Amino acid sequence: MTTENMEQPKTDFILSEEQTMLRDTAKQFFSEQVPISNLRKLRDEESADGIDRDVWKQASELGLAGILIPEAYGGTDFGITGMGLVMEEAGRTLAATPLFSSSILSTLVLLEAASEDLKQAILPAIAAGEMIVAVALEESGHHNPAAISLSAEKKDGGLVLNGRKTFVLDGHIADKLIIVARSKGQKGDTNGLSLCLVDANSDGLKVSRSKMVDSRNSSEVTCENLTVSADMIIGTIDDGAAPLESALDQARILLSAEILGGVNEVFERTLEYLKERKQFGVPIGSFQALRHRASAIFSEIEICKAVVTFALSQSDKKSNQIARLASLTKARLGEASTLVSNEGLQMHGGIGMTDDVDVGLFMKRARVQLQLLGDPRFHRERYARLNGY
Amino acid sequence: MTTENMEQPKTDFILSEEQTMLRDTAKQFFSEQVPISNLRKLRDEESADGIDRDVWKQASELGLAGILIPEAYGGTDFGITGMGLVMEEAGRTLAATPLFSSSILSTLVLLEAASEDLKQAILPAIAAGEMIVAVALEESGHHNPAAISLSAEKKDGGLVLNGRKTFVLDGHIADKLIIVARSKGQKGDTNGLSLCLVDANSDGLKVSRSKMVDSRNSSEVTCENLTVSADMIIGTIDDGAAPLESALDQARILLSAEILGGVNEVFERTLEYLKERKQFGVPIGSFQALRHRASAIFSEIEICKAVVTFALSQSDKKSNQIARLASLTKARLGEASTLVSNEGLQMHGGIGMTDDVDVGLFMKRARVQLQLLGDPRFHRERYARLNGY
Amino acid sequence: MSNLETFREETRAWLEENCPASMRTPMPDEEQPWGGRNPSYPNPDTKVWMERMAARGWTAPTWPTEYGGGGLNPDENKILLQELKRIDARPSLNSFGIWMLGPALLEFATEEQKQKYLPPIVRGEIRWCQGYSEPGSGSDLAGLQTKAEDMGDHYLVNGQKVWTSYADKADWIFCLVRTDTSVKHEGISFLLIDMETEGVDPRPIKLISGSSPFCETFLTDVKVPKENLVGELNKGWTIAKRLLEHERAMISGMNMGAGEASLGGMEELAKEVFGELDGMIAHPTLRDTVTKHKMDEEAFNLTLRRTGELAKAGHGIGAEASIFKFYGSEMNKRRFEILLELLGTNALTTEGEGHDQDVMDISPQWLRSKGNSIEGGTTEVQLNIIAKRVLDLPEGGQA
Amino acid sequence: MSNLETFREETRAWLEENCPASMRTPMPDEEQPWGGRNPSYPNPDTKVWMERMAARGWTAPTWPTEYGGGGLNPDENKILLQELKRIDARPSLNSFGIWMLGPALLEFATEEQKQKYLPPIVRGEIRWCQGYSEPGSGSDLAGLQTKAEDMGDHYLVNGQKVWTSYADKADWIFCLVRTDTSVKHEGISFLLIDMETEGVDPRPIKLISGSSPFCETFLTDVKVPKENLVGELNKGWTIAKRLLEHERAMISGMNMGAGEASLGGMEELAKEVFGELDGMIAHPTLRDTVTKHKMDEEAFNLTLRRTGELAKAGHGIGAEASIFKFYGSEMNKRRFEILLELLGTNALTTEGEGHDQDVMDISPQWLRSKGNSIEGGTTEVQLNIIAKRVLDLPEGGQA
Repeated sequence: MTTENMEQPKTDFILSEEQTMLRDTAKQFFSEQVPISNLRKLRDEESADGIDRDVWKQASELGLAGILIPEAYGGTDFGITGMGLVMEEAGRTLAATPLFSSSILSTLVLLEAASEDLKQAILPAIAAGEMIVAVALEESGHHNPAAISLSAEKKDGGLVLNGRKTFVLDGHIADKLIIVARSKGQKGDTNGLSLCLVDANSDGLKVSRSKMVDSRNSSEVTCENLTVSADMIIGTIDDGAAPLESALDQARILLSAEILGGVNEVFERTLEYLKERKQFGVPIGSFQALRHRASAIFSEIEICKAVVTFALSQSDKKSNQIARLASLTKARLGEASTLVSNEGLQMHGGIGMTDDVDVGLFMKRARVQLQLLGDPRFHRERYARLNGY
Repeated sequence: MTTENMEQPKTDFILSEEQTMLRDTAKQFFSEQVPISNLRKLRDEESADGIDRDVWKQASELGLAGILIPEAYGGTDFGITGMGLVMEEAGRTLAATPLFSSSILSTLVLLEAASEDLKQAILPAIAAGEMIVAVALEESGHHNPAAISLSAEKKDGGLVLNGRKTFVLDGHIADKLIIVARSKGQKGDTNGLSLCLVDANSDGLKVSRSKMVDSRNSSEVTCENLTVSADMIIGTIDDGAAPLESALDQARILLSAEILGGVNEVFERTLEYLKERKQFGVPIGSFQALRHRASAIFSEIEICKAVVTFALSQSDKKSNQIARLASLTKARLGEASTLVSNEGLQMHGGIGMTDDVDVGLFMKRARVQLQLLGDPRFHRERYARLNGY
Repeated sequence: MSNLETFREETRAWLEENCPASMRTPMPDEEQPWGGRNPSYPNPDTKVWMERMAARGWTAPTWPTEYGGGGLNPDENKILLQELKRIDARPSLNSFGIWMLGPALLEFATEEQKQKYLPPIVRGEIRWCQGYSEPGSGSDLAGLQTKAEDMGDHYLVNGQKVWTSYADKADWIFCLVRTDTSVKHEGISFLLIDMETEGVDPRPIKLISGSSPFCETFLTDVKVPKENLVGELNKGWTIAKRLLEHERAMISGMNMGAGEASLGGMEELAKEVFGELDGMIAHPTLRDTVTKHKMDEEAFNLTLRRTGELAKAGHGIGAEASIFKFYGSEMNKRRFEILLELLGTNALTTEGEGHDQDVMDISPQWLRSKGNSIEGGTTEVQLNIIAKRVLDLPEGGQA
Repeated sequence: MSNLETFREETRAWLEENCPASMRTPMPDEEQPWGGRNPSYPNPDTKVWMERMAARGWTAPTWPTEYGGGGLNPDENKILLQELKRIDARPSLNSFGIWMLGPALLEFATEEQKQKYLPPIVRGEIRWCQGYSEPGSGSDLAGLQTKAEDMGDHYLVNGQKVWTSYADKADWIFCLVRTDTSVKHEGISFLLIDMETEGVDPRPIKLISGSSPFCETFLTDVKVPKENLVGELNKGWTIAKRLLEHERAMISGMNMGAGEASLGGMEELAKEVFGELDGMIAHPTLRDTVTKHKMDEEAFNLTLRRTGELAKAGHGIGAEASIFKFYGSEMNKRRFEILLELLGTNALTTEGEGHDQDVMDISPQWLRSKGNSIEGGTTEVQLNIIAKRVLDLPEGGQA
């Protein structure tokens, strides 16, 4: 893979040659090195890490961990669309890696707001896959950045954190955490947040692993008088909400690309099954009721492809519509993946209910993705608000 | 038809013999005397009344106009279930009569709250079909009794009305109107309403006919210093909300019975069409996609039958659940009739789009019924509130 | 005093005396009274209660006394059920033998077979499982391929059954087997097989929701005595259809309302998670979603009641079970989707410090609910049945 | 200066001079420029504008000049359209001849036919209508029964067409007729018929939404010269299929956004009816419904754009038109359902004192929208096409 900057596509929907190459590389990597059996193995062997460190090393060597990171910080700088293509392929094999937590969410926060010193200290290590950084954001079962209440008291130019976080993706294997804390105002205020970078082994920090239904990992994080020095604040104190929101929007779009990968995979597998499985002497895909449902699903997927592709390309173009598009995309893909995984399972019939068949794993992953960074209801409300109605 | 009191059914769902006879009588009357061609004629000839007075006379002679009215006031007293059976049959032929406006809505308001004198003065005339009474309730495009603001100032023990009403069913042919006015509190308050009985030719009252998409009639009503004497107040001043709401609930259930009649009729006609119409050499009802949709619709109709029948029988039993059940029923039937008329029309294909075929008339009627006395959204909210969540 | 009143008094007195106190408490899963050759009784009262009830034939109250049943008429049976409910008595015996096989034997078996099989069922001595589905059959149940060859004095059975609930714990299996390969429905027979016979190998199936009572059951050169055939040779489909209707009705009534019980109801849950506004769920669009579902539930329950009354009055429409199965399973799936939405990521956590076990128990139930519209005849099969039997729509379209 | 820049400058100058001022204003329905033998010009500028454009061949800008067209290449055509849009010019000619028949003639007709029929189309002298559907055919278009018998020197046509738009105003009709009854698709021919021929009788159809441009057209012993056959005998289905794809694409792009324009957009309407709360629609559940629809619209528009770009780059999937037709028409139906819900009984009023005409105009449009998923191939037909052509699902199932 080249480390040159990728040429921007001439249109909003068509990939450049280099993007196509990147996608092919990613497809080959995930299908060969991180097939679904990889996730099953991590699950069944109750892996302590919940990820395969060898796989992550290989991915990083391919440059995948640094796609969003500029060359100056050791990244491959293929942009949001490039990362979207990788995520789509990762979604097809349910690859459990720190790609989203570290190389997307944390990286975007750092890129949005970190000082030059911090960027130089952290980004090259992320790009090399040598450091895993996780973002500790949520405090309840529902995504809601404005509702953050983990308290950050000002002291000696830095902050002292007290409170609890939940659903911290890959928190238990993170070398560093970015903790989103409230240093001003109160729960419900959009502003008044600070972004704090802390070492995993800091005094006053407790990280406890959780397991999720998709066999991936998150953590509960507790801060008790956790001291953050001034130079470990990403951006300026109290002003973390804006860069956080910008990072979240790009992450929502990239997550949607991963969802699209899963949606495509489930639909393709279901289509195969409809052609192969016979009942009453004919393939079940010849029954009109199933044909019509499959056609409607396919139409929905075509719409999803357009939405994701456009949102990715607009992100690369730094469009001022990214927030709206992120909500459109995340809501749409959440609804589509619910539809496709439910229909995929029903069309598979009894065999789809067994753990041996992968369609159930996709359903579980889809449900976690649905909640992550806001479910469709959250994003419909946000889309309406951003549109002024 | 007998004028004896109808025996209550022993169960909540099974008709007594007398109820079955009443239904058969109604079925015969509407199918023979008021077929759909009757509505078409009223429409195409631009009837000034918008109803067929001969038909109404016959219906009244059969006792249909007085079904809710006790024998003491000249009615046939067959109860809510009896009236529900009649409405269901009326719904099947889209019969345009003052049955709902006068013999249901106005009658129920009078029964709930009127003085003995008023009852004796009005109910026998309604039961005989000699007087048409209409309720003037709505003030906007959406049903909302609490939002009533037509003002009623107290004067000499009576009221002086000023304001405007819309969507007054059969207002232009009514001999008397029951005007729901606000004598206390303000728009948005549930209480503080008064029910005023006024002559159609009162000074200060202006009634102007409107036409609706279902080819039935409503009116715009304006009151300008319209004086209502104390003895023309139904119930007591300021206390009209409770009897009104009770009357509305029973009316909502009876309207749902009419909707059910339309739903049944459209579905049966569609089923016939699916069996007759051939495409690609076979009846279109043999295509699985249509079969499945028809089966799902049928299941929904079975549910509607249970809901309507139960709500009717509970009304007769004066259950304290009527408000909840009215909202359940009106919401459910509104949703079902939307589904069935849309699917019925789509399954009829191009011919369903022509005015020659009746399915479009049912769709138009269903839409007016949907809005009348609250659409599904209104009733879902109300159901939740009544259930305490 | 009428006979029925006497019966009620006597029953009440007998139950008062004979139902152990611990059998009047909520039943943990592991104390389910399945009986069988190798029963498990973590609570010894379970055994006592079963044996006392069985002695009166009340584990199968309406079966004839000559086969060990209670011989109760419908009115008496109703009273027994009421009295059991009055004291919150646990079931005395869970049994596919009583629920499914027994009625079929009473209708289709020889006198000898009835004498042999029914009494041990009533006494909970033999635990049965059902061998209908096969990996290749699914919705097309009659396409089953498990073959029983006539070897003169016995049948030689080869094939594979799937979705055999508790096959790994059952003593016997009632099976549909193919005895004629030249025809479809008319080539199926109904066979009883002892699970201890050589060549019978049940293996538990892991579901997407976790471990399950379901098994795959492999049948390899299994020798089955010819007297184990129920009904006529090649007439097994008639028995199967009867059993399927029964199963459908049973499934549609199951699972309703489960899951949220421990959480206090969907509407309470919504208030807890999102707070209240004037006593109402503070999240207006989720409130609407919850309300739609509550309306669905109330309407569906009314439909069940209506159908019950109509059936009693002899006005069945013939495919009620399919409507209930279709609507009930789809509704139950929606219910868990809403519960998951209400609980967010908390319900998606399977292990985690500070997480409530009741909440974490929801996701396996959500996954399990996906099977509701597949097992016991898929939603698609139910819709086909309604179209054919009730709507009388023509078949054979291919577009 | 490049050729294209020159072209743009010249075009702009010519339009500036030749497009009458009244042709740059919004067009009332009655001033639609349909041309034809008996044209209607309530505004005489309509005729001037059409004739000036026709003289340059710009009523059919990309057709070859030898048939009266403009002979423009795609780049020039794009510039012309941009310049027309720049001055808000009205269309100079509405014509099924240009939109549908012309492209078919250019591909399938003889040189003589092209010379005869194309120039009058360009000049707006002959108005065409389409005779495809029949009362018995519907979704099964190839099942058409209108028969054209070979009488030696002419065809004798008997049958009935339906949904022939503007047949009562058209001069000629292009028709599918059956010329061989022994086969289905291979027995259809493409015939041109002068509407003034004896035996042609168009009758307008009244729709549920009111009067309509549609007609039933009865054809009784209509004599049609043999030279009016386009393409080979019995090969008309090939032409028909081409035209249908074209029609599907046209319909899916139509009607979008109509209806609410006069009311200021669904979201504004919702604010107006239910008020605002912090600048948002004050009714939270209806707001959610409106939002879902707005998301649908934005997502669908992005899909149209994507498909356009892919098509240009040669990556078509082959059934885009069916997806658009399916999704677009279902979405449009939902749109009107939401508008009706927002407006309540006001939109259901058709005549009434104090009622706003714009609001009363919604219900006919709502009713008309129900036809979107029927005309131009039903939603069911589109889903069949996607299943067959894109998903490659097998056919022939009968369960």
